[in-house]
Amino acid sequence: MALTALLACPLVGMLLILALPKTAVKAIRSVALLATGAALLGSLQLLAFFQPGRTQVQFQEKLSWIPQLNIFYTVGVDGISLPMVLLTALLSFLACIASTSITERQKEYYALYLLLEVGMLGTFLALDLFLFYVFWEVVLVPMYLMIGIWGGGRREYSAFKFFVYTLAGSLAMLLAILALYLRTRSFDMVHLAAMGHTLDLGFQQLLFVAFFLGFAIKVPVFPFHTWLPDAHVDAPTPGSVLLAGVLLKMGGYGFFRIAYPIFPEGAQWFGGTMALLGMINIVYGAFVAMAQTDFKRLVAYSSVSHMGFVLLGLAGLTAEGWNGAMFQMFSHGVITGAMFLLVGVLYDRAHTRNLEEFGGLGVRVPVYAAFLIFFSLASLGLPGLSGFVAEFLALIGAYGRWTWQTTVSVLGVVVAAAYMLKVIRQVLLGPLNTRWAALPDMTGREVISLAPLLLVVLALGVYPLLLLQIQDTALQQVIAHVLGQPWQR
Amino acid sequence: MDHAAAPAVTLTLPQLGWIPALPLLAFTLLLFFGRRLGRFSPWVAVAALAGALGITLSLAGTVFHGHRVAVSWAWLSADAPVWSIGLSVDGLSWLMLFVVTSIGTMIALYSMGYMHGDPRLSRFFAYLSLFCASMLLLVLADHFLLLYVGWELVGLCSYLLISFWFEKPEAAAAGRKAFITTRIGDTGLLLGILLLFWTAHELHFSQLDAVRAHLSPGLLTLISVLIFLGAAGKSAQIPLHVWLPDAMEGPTPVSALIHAATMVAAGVYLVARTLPLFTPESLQIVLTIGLLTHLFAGTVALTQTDIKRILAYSTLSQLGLMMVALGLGAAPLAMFHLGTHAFFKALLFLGAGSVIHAAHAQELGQLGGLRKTMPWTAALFFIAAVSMSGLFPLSGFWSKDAILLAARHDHPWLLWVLLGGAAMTTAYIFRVYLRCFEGTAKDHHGATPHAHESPMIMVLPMAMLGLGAIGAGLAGSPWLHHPLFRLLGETHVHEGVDVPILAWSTVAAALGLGLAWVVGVQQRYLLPPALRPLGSQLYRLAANKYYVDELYDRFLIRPFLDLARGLAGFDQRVIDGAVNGAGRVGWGLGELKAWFDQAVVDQLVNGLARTVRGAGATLRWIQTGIVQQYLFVVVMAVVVLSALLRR
Amino acid sequence: MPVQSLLLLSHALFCLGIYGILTRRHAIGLLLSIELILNAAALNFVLFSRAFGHVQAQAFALFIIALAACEAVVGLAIIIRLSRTAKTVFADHVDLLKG
Amino acid sequence: MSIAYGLLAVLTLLGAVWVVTLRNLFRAALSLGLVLLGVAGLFILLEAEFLAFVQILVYVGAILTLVVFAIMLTAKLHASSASPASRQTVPAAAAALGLFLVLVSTTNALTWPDYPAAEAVSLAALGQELVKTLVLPFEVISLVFVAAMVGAIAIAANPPMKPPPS
Repeated sequence: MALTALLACPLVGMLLILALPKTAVKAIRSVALLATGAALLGSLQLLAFFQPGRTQVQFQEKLSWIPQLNIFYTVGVDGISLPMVLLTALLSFLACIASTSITERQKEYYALYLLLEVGMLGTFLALDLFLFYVFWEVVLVPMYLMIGIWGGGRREYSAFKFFVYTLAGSLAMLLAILALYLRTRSFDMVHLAAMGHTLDLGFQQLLFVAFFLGFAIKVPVFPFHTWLPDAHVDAPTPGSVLLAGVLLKMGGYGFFRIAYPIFPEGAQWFGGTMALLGMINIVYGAFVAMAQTDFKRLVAYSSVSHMGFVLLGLAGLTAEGWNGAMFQMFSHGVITGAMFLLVGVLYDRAHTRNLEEFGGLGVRVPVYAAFLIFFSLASLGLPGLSGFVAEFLALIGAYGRWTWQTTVSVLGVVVAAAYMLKVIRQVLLGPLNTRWAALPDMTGREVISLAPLLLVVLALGVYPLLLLQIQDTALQQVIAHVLGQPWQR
Repeated sequence: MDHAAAPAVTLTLPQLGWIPALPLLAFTLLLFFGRRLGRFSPWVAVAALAGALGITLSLAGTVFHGHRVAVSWAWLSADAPVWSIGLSVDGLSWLMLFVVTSIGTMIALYSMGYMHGDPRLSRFFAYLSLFCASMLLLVLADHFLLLYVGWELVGLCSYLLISFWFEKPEAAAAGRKAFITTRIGDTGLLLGILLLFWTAHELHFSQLDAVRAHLSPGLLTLISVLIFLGAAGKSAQIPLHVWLPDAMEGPTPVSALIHAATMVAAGVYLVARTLPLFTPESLQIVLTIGLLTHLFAGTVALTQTDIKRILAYSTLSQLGLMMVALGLGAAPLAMFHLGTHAFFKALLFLGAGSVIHAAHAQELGQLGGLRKTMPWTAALFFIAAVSMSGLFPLSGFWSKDAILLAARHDHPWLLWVLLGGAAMTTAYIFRVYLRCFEGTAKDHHGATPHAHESPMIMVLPMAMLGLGAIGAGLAGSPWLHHPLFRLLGETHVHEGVDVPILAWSTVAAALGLGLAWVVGVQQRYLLPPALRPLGSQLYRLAANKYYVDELYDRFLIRPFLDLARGLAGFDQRVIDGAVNGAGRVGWGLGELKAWFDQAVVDQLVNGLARTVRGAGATLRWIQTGIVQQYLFVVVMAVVVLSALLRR
Repeated sequence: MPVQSLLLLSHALFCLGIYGILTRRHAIGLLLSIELILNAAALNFVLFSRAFGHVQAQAFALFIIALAACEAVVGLAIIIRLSRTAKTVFADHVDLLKG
Repeated sequence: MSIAYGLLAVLTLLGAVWVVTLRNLFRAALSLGLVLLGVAGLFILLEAEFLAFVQILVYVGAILTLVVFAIMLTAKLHASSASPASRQTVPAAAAALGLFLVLVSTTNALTWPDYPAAEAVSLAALGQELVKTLVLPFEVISLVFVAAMVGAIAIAANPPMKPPPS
């Protein structure tokens, strides 16, 4: 029942908030904090009882839901989903702390926020394709409303774009799920994976591409990425954090959990395209980020670039590559989440995100400067911080199979340094722009919402086995399966 | 080639971790409690570095007996041995350890005086400690990956320290330039690591001999050239040298420690460390690049007027010389020169820093006659200059002459080229010395009259380095039977002083000295009038650093930025507008303008609507907001689907 | 064959309801059409209950009637609210979803 | 018997057509009453008398009355502007017809047991079923009912809630 309880935390919180009067903002906020905090504790509890060496799914629960269609409420975690669950719970909690910048319609906001967390957690916990799809779609609506109601700029446009884009993707996925069901009469992911090799190649290719569309839009993969900068720029800070930190990972997770295990031959057939797209993502995203002047847009494009490493690592089909891709999902979630929080901190004070208007803030706000430098360095892949481990593993894993794509991707690392240092220089260095002479430094609350992320990035960079040993067994098993060895669950 | 022979014993010693851990601890302390520590914060850094020096010295006995000290742990994978990393000390890394910790301690002491009164004092020492920790990690690494970690971290510290006075836009720009330029080289190293992993499945330095045995020469050449690219970036070899002169924007102690003695020498260390992977072809490349840099930087140094820049180009030139030694396959010679160079070049920088500290000027035109007011500095600078010129029997002589010997042995023509380089070296360094310390004090800009000798806390470390600049070379001299080369595992050494080489290099130095006096100080024309226009053209070329920066700006940086901007525009217009094509036709021109930016998605939906509705309908039709029309689509879909799926 | 013909009738009711939903512009007209659809469903349930002797089918017909009542109540409340705030009762005047 | 079926069917169909086509909403509502009565009649013929009574009570008695009230309450709004013509009649008709054809062709292909095959369902059995097997749905429906009532009152209450900030 551990997982259901985990899902129930935010759900109960949401119901409580709905029951509260909307003027009781403080109570609403504490309930939200308590609910996300409880979910975080719950996920840490999972981590404590998780046995890394086992190949089986752990904490599994299976209840019949719609027996006529063979649909079950199946949840469980293994080494692939546990890091994502941890990431979701952590970021949800911290972004909830950072939600004080929301000053209107708090009741609706926090209720939707908790619903969003339910959806995200559910997506990572579900082991039944139908349930997965339901949670996948549950995520969509609160995020749409968050951008549309609490966003800024062209928020309606961005929210609509986000919605239509992702909906189009999930439509392809839904059709694929139905086709898969009609062929196999099952929604059980584990069962489907076990019979993956028995599906004929043409069918696998078709469905892999359909799932790819669904996941690629979420990741997002070039050329489906244009919703991302708009959505990020116009979303409120906590929305951006979750969007970049968790929602993008749902796409990547889908590859690990569904597309690769169920369509092994299709995945291998598509590998070249994956590697190529990963390369394009890395280099193209980095170049486009380089040219941005809006801080948030820059970070958004850097996400495009960094998620390319996930694709590249996946395409490599080696233990290193997959570990790197998975590690990148976690590490990028933490780093980019922190970057968006930092952008939010600055925006709350300066009410602009135009990099060219800043300058010399390093003197004025030393604590902020320290955090910004730290996370920028993490983002550009400095060794000793988690981003490096992920990128290195992904590159080394993909190099053997996709040599020239990987070689070109290494370029992205240089460009990443260029644009991140550009941010540091334009915001912190140089002579102080007198316009910001009275800018206050970070408050305690903001430090609290960022410090845990800093610790995580540092710990994973110094001792990556913390995360690697959780995910390694499961990943190795999936790779072995994709490459042809029988499924062992 | 003659790499360190396999050590007799490998001892496991967890205390090894303390060498980088001590400065790291100091960094953490200073970062969090720096403000509270205030004036005492330098002592934390000094104590940590001295502690690291102490541990290093305590290892000396073991290492000189040919043993290896190591400790290792699993890092990227719990079970795959290739991913277990560790620290290890053999002769090569012990030498580097000694250089880094001893010079680091001296420079930290010196900085206490130099940085006195700076509002970010503790931050400076924090960065300095982090640098030392990273550098020591780099040196101690027994695995390519760990070396890469240290490699990038020293780059970061270099960035932080160059742009330490970040209010100056030049400092901020220089830091960024240094980081990005070296990172371009680092990608080479990274690719080399990737290639090595995939071909040999081995990344430990101790296994490189075995790797060499089972890889094809072509592959080895490729890997080693890639690794050399990384080394060239860090050691500022042509064509990646542009960052080092700009890096002089940082505080002078930083220039001394990072950009003269230790970090820039890391490239030399890396090549020496991975020498088993280098084939004759790739050594030829190393030799060529090193020689080019040696001569190129030497000529530029002759024409500059900023003392720190001259020293920077001199560093480039000397690093080129070390690369030449490596290109000859003589890693111990390169490391020997690295060691002596670290002492005299650090001393030169500290001397220059002392001058800047006292006179607040660093242009040759504004300096002069400082010997009277700053006797100690002048004397120490002189020692270092002599040592660098390679005059018998100071440190520089032994290391440079060893290289000359090796050059004569392999390629006789190289000897003459290097002698020419040595003459240049003497010429530019004495040009600095003579114009700074001799002659008369300048008045305009009121530069020097109120200059004064630096405080003891600065002079003392300089004096210690001066001892090194005089005597460090003895470690590799035949008088003491080459203890250094034995440490590095080199057994075939030249016995006794080679008199012809001694004579020739003295002649070269004398020639350089004369040149410095006649042209550098007296500013007389030596060339016959017919050749003068050509001469001044060449001079202008060198004074403008051969326009390399301008070329890079024109042909690399601007195209790069244009590409970035172009791709961003492409993203906005083409990708974001790609799906628009179909829908755009149906729109009036006014609407087109209004929707230009937000075109993609709407028009995508538009295209869909058009196919449903036929040509006459507009895009808006599907987004009318009228539920009934949405519903209509749903019903149609149900009808069509159920008709299709009917069994 | 009463089963077959009554099925035809309920199909016809259902499709007429659909037609009404698609064409009616008055919100109350929409509600009326929905009632048609619900009745078609209820008719089917009762028919099958009779044909197979199944108890639960009738129970569900009962539920449908109950839900129809709920739906009508809420729907009408919304319409009245709408007529006050938006000053319209025509479904196509309410196009806040318009993009 | 089949005559009764036929009459009721024609009555129901006619009413249904009126419901969706009549311009005048009030008449359309009355036609709905016709349909409801016709369906109630069919229920009786199908030996589901209880349901027929419920149908008449709830539908005709309550819902229809409510609808008529609503029409009258909003009357001045649609009286002022001429009742607009239906929209997209042709595509809608095509869609509805298509759906009808699909449904018919699907059910035509099925075979049915002889009618009436089983005993009619007794009211007692229905009651038993409601409080035993279906007790949970039954209670849920009740809850929904209450919620709908509360909601309806909240929505329609005076003074109106503040409009959302735009």
